[in-house]
Amino acid sequence: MSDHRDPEDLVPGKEPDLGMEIEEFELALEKQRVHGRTALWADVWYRLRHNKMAMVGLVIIVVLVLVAIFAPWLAPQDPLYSPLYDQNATPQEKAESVKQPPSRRHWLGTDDLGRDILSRLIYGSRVSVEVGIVAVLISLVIGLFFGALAGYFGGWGDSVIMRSADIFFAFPTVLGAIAIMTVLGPGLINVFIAIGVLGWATIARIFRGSILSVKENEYVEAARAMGAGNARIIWKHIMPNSIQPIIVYATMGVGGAILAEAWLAFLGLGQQLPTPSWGNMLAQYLPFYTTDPWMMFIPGTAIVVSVLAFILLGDGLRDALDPRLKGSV
Amino acid sequence: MRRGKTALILAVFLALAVGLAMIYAGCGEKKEEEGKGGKKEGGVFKYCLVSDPVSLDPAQLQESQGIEVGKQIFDGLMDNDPKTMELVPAMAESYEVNDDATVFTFKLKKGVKFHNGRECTAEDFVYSWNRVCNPDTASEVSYHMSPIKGYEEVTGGTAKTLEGVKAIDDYTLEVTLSYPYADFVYHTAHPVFSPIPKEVVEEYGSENFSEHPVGTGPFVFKEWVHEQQITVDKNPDYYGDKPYLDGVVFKVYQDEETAYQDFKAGALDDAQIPQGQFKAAENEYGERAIFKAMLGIYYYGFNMNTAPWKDSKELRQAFNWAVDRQTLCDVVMEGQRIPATGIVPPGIPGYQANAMEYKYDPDKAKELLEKAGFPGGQGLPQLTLGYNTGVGHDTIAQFIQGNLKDLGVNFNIEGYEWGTYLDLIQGEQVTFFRLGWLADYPIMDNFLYPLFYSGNAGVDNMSQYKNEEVDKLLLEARSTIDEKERIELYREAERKILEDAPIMPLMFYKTSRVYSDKVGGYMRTPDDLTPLEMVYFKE
Amino acid sequence: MLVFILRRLYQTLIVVLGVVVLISFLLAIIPGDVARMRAPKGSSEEVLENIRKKFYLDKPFLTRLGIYIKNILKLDLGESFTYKRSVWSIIRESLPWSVKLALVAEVIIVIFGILAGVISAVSRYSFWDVLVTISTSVLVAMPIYWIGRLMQLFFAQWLGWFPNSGAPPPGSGFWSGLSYYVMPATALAAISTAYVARLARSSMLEVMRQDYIQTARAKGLSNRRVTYKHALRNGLIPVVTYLGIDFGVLIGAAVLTEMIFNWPGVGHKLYFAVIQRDHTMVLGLVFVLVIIVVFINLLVDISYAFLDPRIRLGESPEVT
Amino acid sequence: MTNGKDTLLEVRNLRTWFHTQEGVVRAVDGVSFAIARGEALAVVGESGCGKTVTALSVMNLVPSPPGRIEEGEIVFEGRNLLEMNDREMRQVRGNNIGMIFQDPMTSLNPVFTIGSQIREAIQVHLGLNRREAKRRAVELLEMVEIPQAERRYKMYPHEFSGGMRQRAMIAMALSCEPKLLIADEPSTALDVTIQAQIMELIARLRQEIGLAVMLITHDLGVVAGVAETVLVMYAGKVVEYADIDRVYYNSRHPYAWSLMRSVPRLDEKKDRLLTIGGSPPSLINLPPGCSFSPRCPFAEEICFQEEPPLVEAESGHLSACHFAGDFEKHGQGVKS
Repeated sequence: MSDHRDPEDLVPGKEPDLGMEIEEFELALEKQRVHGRTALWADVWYRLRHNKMAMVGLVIIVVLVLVAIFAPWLAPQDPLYSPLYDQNATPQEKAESVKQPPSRRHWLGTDDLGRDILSRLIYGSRVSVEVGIVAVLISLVIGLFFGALAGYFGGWGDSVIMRSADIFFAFPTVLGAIAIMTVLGPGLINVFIAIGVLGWATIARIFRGSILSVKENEYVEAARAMGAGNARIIWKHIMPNSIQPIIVYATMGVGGAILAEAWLAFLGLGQQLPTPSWGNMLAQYLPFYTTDPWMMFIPGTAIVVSVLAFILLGDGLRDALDPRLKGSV
Repeated sequence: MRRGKTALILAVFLALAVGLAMIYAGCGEKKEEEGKGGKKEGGVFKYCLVSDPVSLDPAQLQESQGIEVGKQIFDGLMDNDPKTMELVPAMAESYEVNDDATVFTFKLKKGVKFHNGRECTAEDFVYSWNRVCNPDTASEVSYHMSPIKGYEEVTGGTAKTLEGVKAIDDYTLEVTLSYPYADFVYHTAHPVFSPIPKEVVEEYGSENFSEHPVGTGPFVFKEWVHEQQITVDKNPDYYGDKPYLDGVVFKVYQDEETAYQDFKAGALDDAQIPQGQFKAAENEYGERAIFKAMLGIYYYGFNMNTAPWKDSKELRQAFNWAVDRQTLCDVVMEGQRIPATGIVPPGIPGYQANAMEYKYDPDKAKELLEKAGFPGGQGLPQLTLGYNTGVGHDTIAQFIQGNLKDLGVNFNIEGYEWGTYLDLIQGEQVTFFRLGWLADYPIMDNFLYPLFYSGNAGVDNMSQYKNEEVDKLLLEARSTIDEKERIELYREAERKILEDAPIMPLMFYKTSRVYSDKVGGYMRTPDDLTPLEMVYFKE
Repeated sequence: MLVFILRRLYQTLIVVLGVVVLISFLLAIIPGDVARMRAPKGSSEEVLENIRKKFYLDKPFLTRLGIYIKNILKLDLGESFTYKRSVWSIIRESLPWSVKLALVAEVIIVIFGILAGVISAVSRYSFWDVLVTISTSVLVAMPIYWIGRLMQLFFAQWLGWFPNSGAPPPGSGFWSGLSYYVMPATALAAISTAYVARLARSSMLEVMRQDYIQTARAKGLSNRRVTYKHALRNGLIPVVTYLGIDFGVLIGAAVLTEMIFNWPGVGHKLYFAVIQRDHTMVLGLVFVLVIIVVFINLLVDISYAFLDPRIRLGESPEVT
Repeated sequence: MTNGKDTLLEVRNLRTWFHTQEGVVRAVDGVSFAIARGEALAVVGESGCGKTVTALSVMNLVPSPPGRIEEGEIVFEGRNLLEMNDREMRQVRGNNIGMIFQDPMTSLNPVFTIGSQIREAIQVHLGLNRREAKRRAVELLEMVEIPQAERRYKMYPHEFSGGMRQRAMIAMALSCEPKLLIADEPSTALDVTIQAQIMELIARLRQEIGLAVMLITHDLGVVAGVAETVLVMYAGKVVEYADIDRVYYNSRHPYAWSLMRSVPRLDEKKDRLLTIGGSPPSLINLPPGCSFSPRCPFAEEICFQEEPPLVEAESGHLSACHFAGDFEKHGQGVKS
């Protein structure tokens, strides 16, 4: 069942005539690709839209980002305020403010210092979004650079990079993050760096793999035969076609980074208090899991739902971007 | 098929909600009924130890876990009464002091045997104390013996034996100090002064003695599976009142929370109650949850060598006035801490209830801030309060931060791991810090001398506090024989220190221990220990 | 085959040395004066000096590294600062617990992971498939210590099926000992089981689309035989690769699981050693861990050759 | 086309549709034909005309979802395969009907030896034990002219060349002496010389064991030497069904007619090959009337409105064209 949206056969049968100038040839390729690519992306969006689970993920992510951006306006109270250390609060008010269950005044109740949990949850989303995006960006920059280097040029450079990637694989990421955090000291910026730096190995490996598979294609040979420089080939030909697995991994990577912050927070290395993050809230409410169990479910569910959203979107993207799965939605 | 999926998501979330409801219902186990008085002989007590001791060698007993186990295996010349902390004779029958408090002569009880059966004589004390001060042992607690004559020479390596420790005969030990110090006899109740058999040390080698500890205490060491458990058995021919229990298993935990849950699940006979669950424990266990005043103080310290602390007494005093200690103890600590009224906690002879006049008075604090040149907090450099992670100090830090924020004074808080934290304070990189101090022995000197004597700056005196007047008072007090006079001198020193405000006293500790209803005779001493020889299983 | 193993051993050596250099570099730049931390309170400067000498801390980084590697080759990992005992004795005590926990976890991962993945691939879009996808996604998204605490709450305190925490005390029988393993191993295995299930599902779907499956059906073989003989054998190849890499992470990442379940393994020891700057302990533990991880990878590669005959010709499979 | 000899396989009005996201694809829309014992039928048409789906429908291997056999009967030796339950159908597959596929490189399981894959069908259907099955498999390998069959038996697919693998596939398909061999484009993935060898092998085996063959291909040249009757399919329907000579030299349908003229012929001097413009229609929204009308040079008004029924233009020669007899005289015709 040929699906005439398939980019390969848009220009049926017309093989690029090798006699053309390199620019002309690329123009032809570009026309096919642009037409192909916009069609490709349109096709990806079309398939993504039909994947209900991926859409659920996308909606949650959009909501998460909006909440993070508009946190100051959304949060009903100041996340740091507590009657406990308000000089004009009565002792009676102070005594009752701690660990109140959800009420009209505090929709999600108050924590062990009498602060409004809902406001802290909303502000906490900022840390998660920041950690997710910045950490993955760092991994991408390092990973793509070394991946391209290893994949495209091969030779001893390839084995050196791949062996060092093995080292990062062999070394448990949890302990890598702890070691880096101990060197850099506490603080959110260092959390970004720690999580980001440890993510490069996987990205490098995936990107190298997809470069190797794309490198063999004829059109890269053709472009090289036309005298195109390496950088041009990487940027114009290899990058767009080997980016799919990276997009999928990066999407899931954001979820992974949010989870990593929660891990570090349990060891006291995540976002420093009193600024709230879902990680340090979960770590702080966990000990009350028999006396006030509802407290831990609030940050816990927030973490699970947001990480889940990135996984679902990642899955959806993988299916949508995978050319072989054409038509079978 | 699409509808199937969304229906399924709902099902999963429903399951989560049901799970939540079950937790609500499942909370709190059923009430046990109180057992009647019969004392049963035998049984093995499962004791909760919140981390593996570093060592069981008396020369290395420093952290509380090491002492909790060490106290059961080793006895010393004297001991503290479990309720009143008064000094009571243990292996020593009696002791005399010369008039200028420099020579102490101990008469030993006869027939006190080591666990390997050999009788313990004065010579064993000489050997043990010399071993502690020997640099090769690298003991971290030898400073308890610093008043003894010859201590500097032995620890410095210039002498082999302590000049001030002599065995007159098998049952008489004479200790000579390098300066008059009446309270020295309290030091001898510390486990580092416990005698150990020379032949066992030589058999296993000095650094391996910790793996095969032999002492004269109520329980005999049996086995140590690191990170898991330590087992001890009843000492059948113990010279004091024989233990009821057959033995004790010290179960080792890394996490207070997990240990407490194990206690609730019946896998432990006692446990530490984690911060944040005091009220719940009180409701559930009543008087079996022991919240007794402890000889310990929880305080914030300022580094007196660095700005802005060093040049403004008013600023330090303002901080003291700004803190609401009553709410901190009643609400944040759920009523299980006592608001600090000075440096020396109640229960120590010489305690004074009105040592400091600081109360919760934000206006007074604002006034002092202006006098200090920082009206409403303007002009203050970027301040950071350090604390060690993992045991609830972050909650207290955020409370104090809130109090100060109310006056416009902002500071960050940063958590560090314990080892790093101590090193950063000693290195004066962290200049505003949280610390606690538990009494080695129940005397005022044990609080004022280590923390505020200028000679101890950088050792225990983390505030680097130097004040000649206070130093003079402390040394004079140490050498005063008459107890009433001595206490008056210590009290004056305490008042002067507090007026200088190198620290912010916050709370006095309370024990937070719970024990099972199957057990009787269980109690917790003011220095947070349990004499297990008095514990028995009910019928 | 021999060439293949030799080449892998050669790569192993590089990785091990690389990790040792990386870790010792990392430890060298961790702030804090190690000597003062170890010395008794208030000891004089020259006491600090001889501690530094004892642990070669006074020497420049490269010579210290050289000494350390020389010792490693003599299998002398030196003495731990914090525990005041030889690193080997500590490892001998705690490593078996970590490996045993990892093995039990591995069994859970292999059985439940692959089973769930395969069944959900075979009965695509059925109730079971959606249930597996949802539960694996949720499991992957939950912080491991939260999974642990919830299990303790439900199964230990509330239902009382398993001991709440701790390793089997000495002298407990096989079955009563096993009950101690159930919860920590399940918590440790939870995330990897989810990944394996997802991986197995996608790889089985991929294989089911291959032409040789159609050939097998055309031969008149039953569905069960086609799936569990022809498809499974090919579908497992990427899963085995993942299991190899994952095993190493299992041991290391057990840091939080060991803390929650009070398990005397190496994970939390490595964590404390890092933050307490216990150089010899960190290097010793990491050295041993990396050896195990790389050894496991070697086993996986060899098993690979049996699973996939195309590999037997000597070139190691690149993981894409 | 059964002419008196007893019918082996008869397909009546077969409809196999695919329910995809974009709509219902009528891959096979009312196909009927028959194969006699020992007869060789070629099913010819452009890619996407439904010839492979027809073959898969016979073997009941259409992947569902999304595919489903909506209607029709497939009678094999008197029994309707569509009414059989899965267990009965499995007795037919590989036993009475063998099938080989297009790409030998991916049609053999890479992780099992060639021998074990051949032996498997024998053991399942003929119930021979391992040793006998092995002997039988080696015989088969020799039958399909694979040298050193004994040694090759133990080797893996990746150690075989393309041609070798296709021979192994044939050996596997014939392992239980089937009565019908369905060959879905057996030579397309091979280069020309190997192609010819495979075709000769199939032709030889037909004579030796009286095998009926259903050969599916888009390459008319390949059909000539092997098939006796030809079924031409277009857009899921049969457009012409007759003996091979009639279709080659006297085609009664414009599509088959143009196909014949777009093949280079040694026996005719031609300076310019005929090409058929446009591309096959989408099977979701077929054009009204005759599906070939948009590309048919001889199309008239009626061709665009009414769908031409399959009629007998001559005895034993069916064609689905309104002017089956003499279409050359209609439309603009072809400037040859």
